[in-house]
Amino acid sequence: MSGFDKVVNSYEEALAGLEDGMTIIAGGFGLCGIPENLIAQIKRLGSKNLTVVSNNCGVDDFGLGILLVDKQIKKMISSYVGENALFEQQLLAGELEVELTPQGTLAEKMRAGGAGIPAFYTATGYGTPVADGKEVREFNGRNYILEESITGDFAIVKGWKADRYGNVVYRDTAQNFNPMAATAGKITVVEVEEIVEPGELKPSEIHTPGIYVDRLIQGTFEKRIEQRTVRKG
Amino acid sequence: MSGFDKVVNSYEEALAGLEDGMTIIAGGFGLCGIPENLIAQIKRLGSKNLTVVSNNCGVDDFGLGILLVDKQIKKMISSYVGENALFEQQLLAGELEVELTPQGTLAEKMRAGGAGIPAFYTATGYGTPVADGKEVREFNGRNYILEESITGDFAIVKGWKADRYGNVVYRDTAQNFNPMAATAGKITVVEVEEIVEPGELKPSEIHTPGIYVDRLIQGTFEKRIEQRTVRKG
Amino acid sequence: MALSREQMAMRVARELKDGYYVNLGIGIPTLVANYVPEGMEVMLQSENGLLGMGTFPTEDEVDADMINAGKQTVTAVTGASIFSSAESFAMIRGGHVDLTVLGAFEVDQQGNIASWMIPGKLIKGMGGAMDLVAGADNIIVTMTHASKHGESKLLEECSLPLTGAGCIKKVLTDLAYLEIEDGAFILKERAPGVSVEEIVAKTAGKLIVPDHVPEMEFEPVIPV
Amino acid sequence: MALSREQMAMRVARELKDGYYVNLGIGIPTLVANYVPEGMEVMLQSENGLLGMGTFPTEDEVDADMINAGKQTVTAVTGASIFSSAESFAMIRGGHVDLTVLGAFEVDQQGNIASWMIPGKLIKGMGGAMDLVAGADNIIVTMTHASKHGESKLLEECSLPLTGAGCIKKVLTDLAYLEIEDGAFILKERAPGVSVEEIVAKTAGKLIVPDHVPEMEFEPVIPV
Repeated sequence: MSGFDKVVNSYEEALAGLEDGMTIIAGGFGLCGIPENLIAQIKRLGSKNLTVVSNNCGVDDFGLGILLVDKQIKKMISSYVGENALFEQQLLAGELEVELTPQGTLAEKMRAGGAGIPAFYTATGYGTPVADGKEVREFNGRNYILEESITGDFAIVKGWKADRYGNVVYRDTAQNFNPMAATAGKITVVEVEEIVEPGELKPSEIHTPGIYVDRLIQGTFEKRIEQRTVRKG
Repeated sequence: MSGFDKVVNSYEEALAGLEDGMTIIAGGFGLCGIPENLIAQIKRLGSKNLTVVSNNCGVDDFGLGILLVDKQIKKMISSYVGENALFEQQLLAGELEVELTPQGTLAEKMRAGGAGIPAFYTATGYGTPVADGKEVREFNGRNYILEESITGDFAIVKGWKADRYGNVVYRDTAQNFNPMAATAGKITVVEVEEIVEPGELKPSEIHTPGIYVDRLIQGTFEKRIEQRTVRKG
Repeated sequence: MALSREQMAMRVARELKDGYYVNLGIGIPTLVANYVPEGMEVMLQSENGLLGMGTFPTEDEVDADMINAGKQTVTAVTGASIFSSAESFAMIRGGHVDLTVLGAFEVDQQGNIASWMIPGKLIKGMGGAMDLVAGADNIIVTMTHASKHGESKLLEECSLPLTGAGCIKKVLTDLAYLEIEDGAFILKERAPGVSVEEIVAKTAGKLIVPDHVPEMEFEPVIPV
Repeated sequence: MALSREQMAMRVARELKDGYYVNLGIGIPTLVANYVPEGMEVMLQSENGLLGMGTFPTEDEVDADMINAGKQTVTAVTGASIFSSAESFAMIRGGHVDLTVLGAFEVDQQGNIASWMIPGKLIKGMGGAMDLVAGADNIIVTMTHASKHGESKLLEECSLPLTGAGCIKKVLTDLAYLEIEDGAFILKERAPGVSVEEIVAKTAGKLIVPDHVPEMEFEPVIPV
């Protein structure tokens, strides 16, 4: 196969090189579109002192939440603690460092990290605790704060389909933070539901071009639902 | 039809409100993916003192180049003068103000303009004439310059297909600057080859969501080729 | 009498216009979707990357990959688009959303809003709220006028950590609809049966009371 | 003897590795695509938004919507992706492209490059060149060693407006392959039959000449 074949055959291989103290950028929003098998592999590896950049931290027993149990995470960069009791508990107990970051700023920090933009100005958070210690600057009569970009040693991403070259498409709102995470890792690992041959995905419909992807693996997913809400049919 | 129907039926209507002295952001790269009928309409309108933001300025007799003939353009913000003789001539004669901007910086300035980011740092242009008068700042031991975003009174965009709600897809490399231009206009006008009904485009495959689009029109296109290059079949 | 949650949603719905792209926060704002007037269409933006949020799914339609910003399973309407979080907040931050409705703990006469943190008590995180209040021009805050203990939530100066500074111009409480201008709340409408005196008593911030304060109406504003 | 354009392309091709994403500028760099060794695959990035640029089309395949950064009609290879200019330069600026090959007017011993403007004479615009040299870590500049009038293009300090500062580490000319380190050109290889003396004579910038300067090789480096 060609030098562009990104497929690896085991989760060990997918996360080879992951070490204590590294920064991991994770796609997903709540439990939707999370790289659940890669997270499970981090738990198996038992890596410690991790910094994890992700909008949420899963729930107590699923998603990134499972890394809290053995205190593998030293620091979270997230927008929402939400309904994760262990997260809130470790946070209040001072066992977990948390950098709360507005959701849009977090998404843009990841994108900027992948795009070689070290910092940008945003009105988001101006005049709030988020602005503490950050430069304030006026443009066209409005105040903005300077936010720096984020990159990680690893990015872990959940896609729907990918070809062997690492061209990825996401399914519905499981897209969320995944495309930006994919750009921001020194090593970007993508797990998908289906791997197809190059040429099967239309070039203009690819969400994440293979250039961002270092390793690709096909997994099976539980896809747990956090708030199952239905109407009568 | 619904309040989201963006379709207008004439090019007069498409550019209603365009006035002398306005800033127009245009999609397209070379002659590929340019809003050729909207440009022709600007020529018909005879608007003067325009600032035009576009990677190129067409050729002498096609694309934005046709607006140079009657000196409708006061200022161009572009990355490439290239093979447009009239452009180069008016520039050297001081009749046309030109702000030469690196291609990637130009794309990012448009994106930032549409995304509410007033400015960002980039290494592109550091130490070059592009950096003149711009702030230099060091991040992680490297020097970057501050670039401000661009927005326009109008954005003119060429798509392939769009639904009546203004959800647009682009065809192949005719995408180029169009998606960013679409976000950066106070009034964004899109012309496409085909208008379809809402629901015909898959939600995850839409390049430009309708929220950015104010007016939509179906046109017919010459699609002139600048450098027809072939191999023997 | 104080408005019910449904009445609050109905009153907010009167601010909708045909063709509006709207972001509705969790709680009362979500209910606004139930009161879109007939003959009017609005498109709901969910900040996790969905423009054109539909109803909740039927049992058969439930799909783990289709959720809203509250992590609830949802559907998409015909003509919806789905995109990344970066694109979603480009829309929000770039001011492309026509109306944002969200809840708050406190609002003050400078247009400051606090909605995400009660020190020592509650750390939820700000989610997308800071982006929403910074990016939108047209924001309506919905909340009760006073706490259960009778403490006003319309203050001279917010006591809690801010979500945004100087960005709120419209507040709908269970007692009144108010606008914020030049460092003061302006009483525009009162809930039916609620006296101006009660509103004055329950507003800690500077309040301007016009000579005539009409009672609130709830009928849908039908587009012509 | 000075290298032909084809030989220059062949020498650059020796720097390719299997699985490389490569951006080739106009002119000699474009020719590199013709010398990708057998058994090796590289993917060409065209900065107008195409990753996986293929050959020129046949007459039948010509499509106005498929062009490269030189505005020539092209095709896409199997497994290509197509995207916006913002995405394309996110790749470039973010350092995701493995190798960039481009031409220049001048390079100096500090790694500065001038390639886009000759004041009073030629204003082409920088196109994507400034982004490419700022974003890439691995850049090869290809140009003739000296002008037609015999003036060196490897200078102590560029005389023309810069495209990028301190970003060039590798230069291939028709006479030599050089690397730039600590403010000097290091002569690594010479064109077959070209003497060290000639290179020294035609290099205006500081040049370090090792004891042994091997002749250039052109055979493809086949991946093992």
